[in-house]
Amino acid sequence: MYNDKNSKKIVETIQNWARSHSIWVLAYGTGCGAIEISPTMTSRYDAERLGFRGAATPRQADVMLITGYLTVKTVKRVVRVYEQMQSPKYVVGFGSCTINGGMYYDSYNTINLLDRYLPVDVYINGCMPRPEAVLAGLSKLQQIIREGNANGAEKYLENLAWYKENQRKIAPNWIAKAPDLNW
Amino acid sequence: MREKATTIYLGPQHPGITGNMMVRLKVIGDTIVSAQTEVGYLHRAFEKLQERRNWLQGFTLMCRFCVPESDPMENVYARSVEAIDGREVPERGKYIRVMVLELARIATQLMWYAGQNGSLGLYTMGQWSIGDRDYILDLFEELTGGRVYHMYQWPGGVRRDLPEGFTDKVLRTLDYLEKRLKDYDDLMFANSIFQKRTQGVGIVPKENIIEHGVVGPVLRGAGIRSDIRIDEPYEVYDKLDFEIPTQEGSDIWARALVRRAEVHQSIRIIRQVIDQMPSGEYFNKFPNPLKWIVPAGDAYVRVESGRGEVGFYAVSDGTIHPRRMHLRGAAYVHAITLLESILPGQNIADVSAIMNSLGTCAPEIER
Amino acid sequence: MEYILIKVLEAMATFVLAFIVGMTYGGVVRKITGRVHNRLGPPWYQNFIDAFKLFSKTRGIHHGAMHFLGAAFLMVTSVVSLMIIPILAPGGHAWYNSWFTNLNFNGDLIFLIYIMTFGPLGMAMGAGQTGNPNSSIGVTRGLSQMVGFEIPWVMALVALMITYKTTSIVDFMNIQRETGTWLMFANPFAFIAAVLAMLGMFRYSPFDIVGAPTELASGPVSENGGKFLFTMMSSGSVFTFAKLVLYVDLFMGGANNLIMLVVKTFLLYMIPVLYGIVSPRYRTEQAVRWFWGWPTFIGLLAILYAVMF
Amino acid sequence: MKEIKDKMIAQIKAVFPEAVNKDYDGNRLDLTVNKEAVPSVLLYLKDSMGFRHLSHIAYVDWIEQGEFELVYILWSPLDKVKLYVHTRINRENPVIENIDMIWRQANTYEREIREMLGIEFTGLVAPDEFILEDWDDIPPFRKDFDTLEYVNRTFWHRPGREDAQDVRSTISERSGEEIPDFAKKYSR
Amino acid sequence: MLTLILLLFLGGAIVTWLGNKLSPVVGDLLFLATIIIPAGMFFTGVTVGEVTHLHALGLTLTWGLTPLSYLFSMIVVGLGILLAIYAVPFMKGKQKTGAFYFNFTLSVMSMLGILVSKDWVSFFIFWEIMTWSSYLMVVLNGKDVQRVGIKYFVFSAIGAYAMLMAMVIMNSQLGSFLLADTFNNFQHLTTGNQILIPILLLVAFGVKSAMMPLHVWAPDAYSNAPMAYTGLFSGALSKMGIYGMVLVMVTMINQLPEGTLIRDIIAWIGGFTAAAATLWAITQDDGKKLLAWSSVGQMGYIIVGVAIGTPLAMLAAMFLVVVHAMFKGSLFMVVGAIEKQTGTTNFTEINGLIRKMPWTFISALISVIALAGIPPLAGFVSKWMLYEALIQNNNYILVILLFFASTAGFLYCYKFLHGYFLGQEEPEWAHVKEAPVAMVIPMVLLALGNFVLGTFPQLIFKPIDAAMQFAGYDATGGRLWGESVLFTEWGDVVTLQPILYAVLAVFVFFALFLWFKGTKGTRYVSTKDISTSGELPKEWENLTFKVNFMQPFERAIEPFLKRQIDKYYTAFGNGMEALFEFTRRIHTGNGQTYAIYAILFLALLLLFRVNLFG
Repeated sequence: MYNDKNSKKIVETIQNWARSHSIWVLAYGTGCGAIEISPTMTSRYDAERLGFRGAATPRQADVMLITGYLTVKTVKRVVRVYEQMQSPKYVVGFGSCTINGGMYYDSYNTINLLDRYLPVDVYINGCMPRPEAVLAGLSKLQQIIREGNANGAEKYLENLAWYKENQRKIAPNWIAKAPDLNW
Repeated sequence: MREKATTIYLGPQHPGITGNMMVRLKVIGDTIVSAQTEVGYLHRAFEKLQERRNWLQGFTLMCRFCVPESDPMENVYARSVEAIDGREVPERGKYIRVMVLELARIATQLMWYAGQNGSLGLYTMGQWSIGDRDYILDLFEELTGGRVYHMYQWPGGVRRDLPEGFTDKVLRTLDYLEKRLKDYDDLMFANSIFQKRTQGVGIVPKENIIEHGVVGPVLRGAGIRSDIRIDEPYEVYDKLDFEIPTQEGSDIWARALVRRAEVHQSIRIIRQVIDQMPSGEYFNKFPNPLKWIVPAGDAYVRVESGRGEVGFYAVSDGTIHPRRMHLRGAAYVHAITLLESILPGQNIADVSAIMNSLGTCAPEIER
Repeated sequence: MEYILIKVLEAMATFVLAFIVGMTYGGVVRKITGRVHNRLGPPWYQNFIDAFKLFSKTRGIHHGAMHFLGAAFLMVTSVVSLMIIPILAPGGHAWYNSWFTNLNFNGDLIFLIYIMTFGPLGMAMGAGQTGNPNSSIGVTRGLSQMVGFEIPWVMALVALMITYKTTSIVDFMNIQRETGTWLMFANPFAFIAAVLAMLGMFRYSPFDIVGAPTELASGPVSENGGKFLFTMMSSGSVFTFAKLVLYVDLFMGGANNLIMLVVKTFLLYMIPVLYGIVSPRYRTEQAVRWFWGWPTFIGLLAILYAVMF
Repeated sequence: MKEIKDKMIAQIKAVFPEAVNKDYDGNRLDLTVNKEAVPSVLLYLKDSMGFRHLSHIAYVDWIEQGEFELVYILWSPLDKVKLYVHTRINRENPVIENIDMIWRQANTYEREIREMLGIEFTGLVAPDEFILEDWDDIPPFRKDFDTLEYVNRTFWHRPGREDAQDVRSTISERSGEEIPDFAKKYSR
Repeated sequence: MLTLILLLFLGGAIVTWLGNKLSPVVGDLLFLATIIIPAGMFFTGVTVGEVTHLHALGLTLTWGLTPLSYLFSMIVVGLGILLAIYAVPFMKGKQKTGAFYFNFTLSVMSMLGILVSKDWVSFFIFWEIMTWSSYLMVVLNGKDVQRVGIKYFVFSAIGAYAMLMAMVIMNSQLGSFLLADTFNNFQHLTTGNQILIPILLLVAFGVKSAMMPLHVWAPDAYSNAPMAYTGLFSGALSKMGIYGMVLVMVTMINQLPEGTLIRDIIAWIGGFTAAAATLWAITQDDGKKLLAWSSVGQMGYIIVGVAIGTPLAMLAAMFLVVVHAMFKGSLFMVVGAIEKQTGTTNFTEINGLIRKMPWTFISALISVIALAGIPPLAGFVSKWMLYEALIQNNNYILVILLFFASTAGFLYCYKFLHGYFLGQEEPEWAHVKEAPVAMVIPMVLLALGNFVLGTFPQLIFKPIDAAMQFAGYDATGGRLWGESVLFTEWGDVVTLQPILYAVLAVFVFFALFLWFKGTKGTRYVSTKDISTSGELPKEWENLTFKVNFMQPFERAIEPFLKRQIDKYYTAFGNGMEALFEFTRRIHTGNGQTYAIYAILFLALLLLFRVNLFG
């Protein structure tokens, strides 16, 4: 019965529903967009009513919000933290900076394309995205999870070599020094 | 040889850190023996980018120096350009600027209310004050179109006039805030646990004040009456009547009281500004921005932000691009040498509270 | 054999009951906290979703055998103390009378005090093996705090034991039923001391020093996610319920049926929760000294009261 | 204000005759000194003239003249005078005395300047890296460092942006709106 | 038979010592034979109640085995055998193996001698042999030999004088050296002597059982002796003090009219010993020292039980005597194994051994849980009975003191486990292997013993009951305990078997659940891969939290810790050191000359005393 395709599908549907309604956000403000996370999570916009909640360490977290531009130094930490998170895990890119570099497109210290280094499930545009936009983006993420399409972690594993190569291009020493990394 | 002391990384991914930065703590027991601030996680090289952009493009970039408090950054940029260019600001523009600056100060202090109490585990306060801060952001939104980054004060004035009925809304918001501040006092300052956690903790020794260049609420919390708004009055602060609150003690508690009093003073200032607001032009027009040449020269202007002195050094070599832009934030000295010098001997439990009370703002340090 | 089977089924039913009630309480607490925060708050069943989400994490890590056993030890404490604590008061409706007796004639208060420390110690070891300094610091904080609140708590219990010459929980419930007086009125000092100790036991603010996020990034559970966190969460819910039932049994005469049980435990639970919402966190030594201050004094009064009257 | 500044200049000139001053309106006062004299000048200003607050150490790369400029901006809380102490350093051999024994906070500025311009501060005790990590190019705040070229070499641009087309026209065509010409309204 | 056994031990000791000079292997074998053969003879050949008379030096020495001493001798012999097996690999490659074997055997012999002595003279002689053999062990090697040695020497001497004085007074007043005579004729003494003699004897026994304030020697001596011996030292040797105390309590103090006050005082001293030693144990950074303080603390519990003296309390104390020998023996073996494998016992130097020494960890875990008194292990049984006894005896404040001590005990229990086994696994210790089998088996056996006794305490209750009946108590079986059941006269019950099954069932279920739920998705990662806030720790950085481990707690108890008795004693000891300058010279480090000195010294003392009191 367990191997029955239909029952498996039903279980997965329920699991995806639960995943979509319980999303623990990693406490990592990587850029300026983090300033709009606190209004989103607190009394005015109250993301907790949709099941969003803070998580202190990557082991407990489900989603990492890349809140804006990523400097090279932060990318290394972000990658490490992302790899320490436990699947299924999601990445949401905030603002133009994660999409194409935004106004920092010519800065020597910020990356331009987040999706070369991490699998991004949802992008939220704006500079910076307002709490309403954040909530809309997170709802989109919920929808994707419910549909079972938020498989960024799997994609990351499949294309690990490619991602690693891209990461190594900007952080040659760091990636080599890190201990055995997770999925 | 492995160290005896345990290394604890406070940040960058840590709920207790203010922004994206890191403090490397070496602890023995739960006492800190040494602390080292590491920054650079947010370095976007604004000043370098500015050298590739023209003078008007600057003010969209400059407000992003410090995320929680962007208006003082716009103000120093605008004023430094005005100082080099010899550009005048109409009286109404100055009043509007003061209003914006003081609203920003209130917003910052409300953010600080949340951070300070969040670091001590009183999350209710954070929920309330950030929710209330949003009313100020709504005002900003109506005035400037942006919630966080306003890009409102530019060389020669402000970008837009006050909308219809805006001052009434401001006054209503201030009335509401005054009512709420009483609740905050009950929840936070009257709380004996809050007092126990903050009194005598994170003391900035008076003899270290000069060598560390301490500014802002931290300085006033040590009993020194120093504020750029009276030391070097800019805009129209010399026409306004307000007090500079000071406290003795130099600990988190003293700084908290200073900030609390500052919110009240800001409300008082905004009321005066609205009373005295002259009519007329709110900005002086400037040339085609693509061909705008600022004469050669340099200027250093300062502004009192919610966290202390923010200075801005601008150099022009007489082209359409600035030669050099350089910002000095309050956190630049607070979060590095000062923090490193006062953390040893403190408890791990207090690090986050101390950082919040020093007004640490990571993006301002590395820019 | 059948007897044992029924016993096992009953134990499972108790566990499920405690799980559901504990989880719901968790959700309701989040809801209430949200309302105090001026916001809507999550739905009351949010904790179930969270638990199920954690349960259905597909990938995770562990740091060795103790990492597994830590969570299991925690569960042992929750379940065994739940088994020892009588859920429903004896002498209620005849139909209820035999429900949820489990092992409650096999242990007493002293046993309970000790088995309740088993889990934290096991959890501490699980936290220790992860090698995360935050976990170890959290553990030392938790153990210190335990020494703190254990004193008023034991004092309250000793006061009761002196008066009624028993250490058995069932006996206490019988005494309350026979005399018709709840022990919280019979020896109010003991009740106050026990409730003050309860503040520490439930680890709400100002005593949430173990997993203080801004200080230790969630402390001992730093390295736990997925199934580990699920087990800990369930164990925490069950344990919360068990402790509440223990208080109700000891001081509020137990409950004759499940509805009364839920009402009484919920009222009791609101004490630490509501106090926590408006309190910042103590430092460890402040917390320990707090417990050795007024609560201990009241505990002494309770013993004095018990000896004199 | 004018008298105070004149008195100050006289006092400084008496001790450091080689210092060049320049006067501005308001409370600004400029001083140019040799790089060798910087520590002694600053120490004197701090201890004897009340310039107790080091507000800023700014740095400028004058590549055309082959020099770096450091500007120490001091503030006298009593006299309310802002003093700029300029000094120039040769770009070929950028070495200067550090002053973090005078103001501890200068340590941070010097770390930044060392990293961003490559100026060596003799006697500076601080970790090697400050903001950048594993930086392998020339110090980025030098004028000869081309940040866009570095970006093109290291990162990617989103396809579609490399021709730097004016997206505003595309957008307006798509939505049928007019281009909001802010320059028309705000410029003379 | 008894004589034979004791002579075998004595002879064996000398033969082993000589044999070890010949070849280490011969020494090892002789040592094992010396311990195991007489021990086996003891188990098989000796019957309770057997009495032997020896005539020597004009004195009649009477030896015989009572049920009480049988209980204690079981501990001595059992622990002796296990530790002997453990000691052979432990001492391999170490200096002074011969002296170790000699003293070890002599200690076992002297302890058995004490237990079988039925007169004060042989009791004293064996007591002194025990003291000197253990003294030689303490100064065998180790760092701070002279200071530690002098401390132990001074306190042992105080105890010995006290005992000698009591003996002489008793002999002069009652005219008999026989234990039975002195106890039975206690009423014929004058009132002053009736108080003086128990006090003197309690001082003598209190020194050995490390009762506060006579405990000062214990932590240093325990941690300085070789670990293979410390198990015996703490587990059995200190119990000789308890043995004597039980004798005094049940015989002499029961006959005192105002004896209750002495009982209360001793109980309170025991309570304070437990609490204070626990607090000091928490502050230790060396595993040996921690266990040493913990031993002192556990002695406090036992003293409380003995002093209270109700059947339940006595039962608890006797049970704790047995169980303490087991878990503390095991724990000292664990420390010894770690010392053997890594060369250090300091928590601050070593961590993360759990995966390298799993069996050591398991025995440490079980023993520590027993030590903490957590059900379903054996420590709980004694704690439960002790608390019940105290509450029923109206010692409310004392019970809270003990509760405090036992809860605070969790702190050092965790510190012990965390210090050695948990935390980061550093590459420096990658080479560490599990201890040799001969070391692992004894400690695992002892640890498992705790497990068994935790649920089936009647195995030990039966001999304890016999011993207590000998000491004048009513039978407790069926009244205070049954098959896996503990109950009290109040009607409080703990049934151990269902609890054990419940614990095991839940534990196994959830352990298996965690193991098998998503096994494929769960991967082992090293302790380097932890969430360090996204940072990459430097190689030299230490990520284990270990120095000043319990500082939060220490801060809370700072006001109480400030006045350490130890400090006063140190000041006192510094004064004493000048006085004992000549004793220092005797410290040639050579055991033989030292033993001769000691025996001569004692003989002189004995003669002197006897003459003085006539």
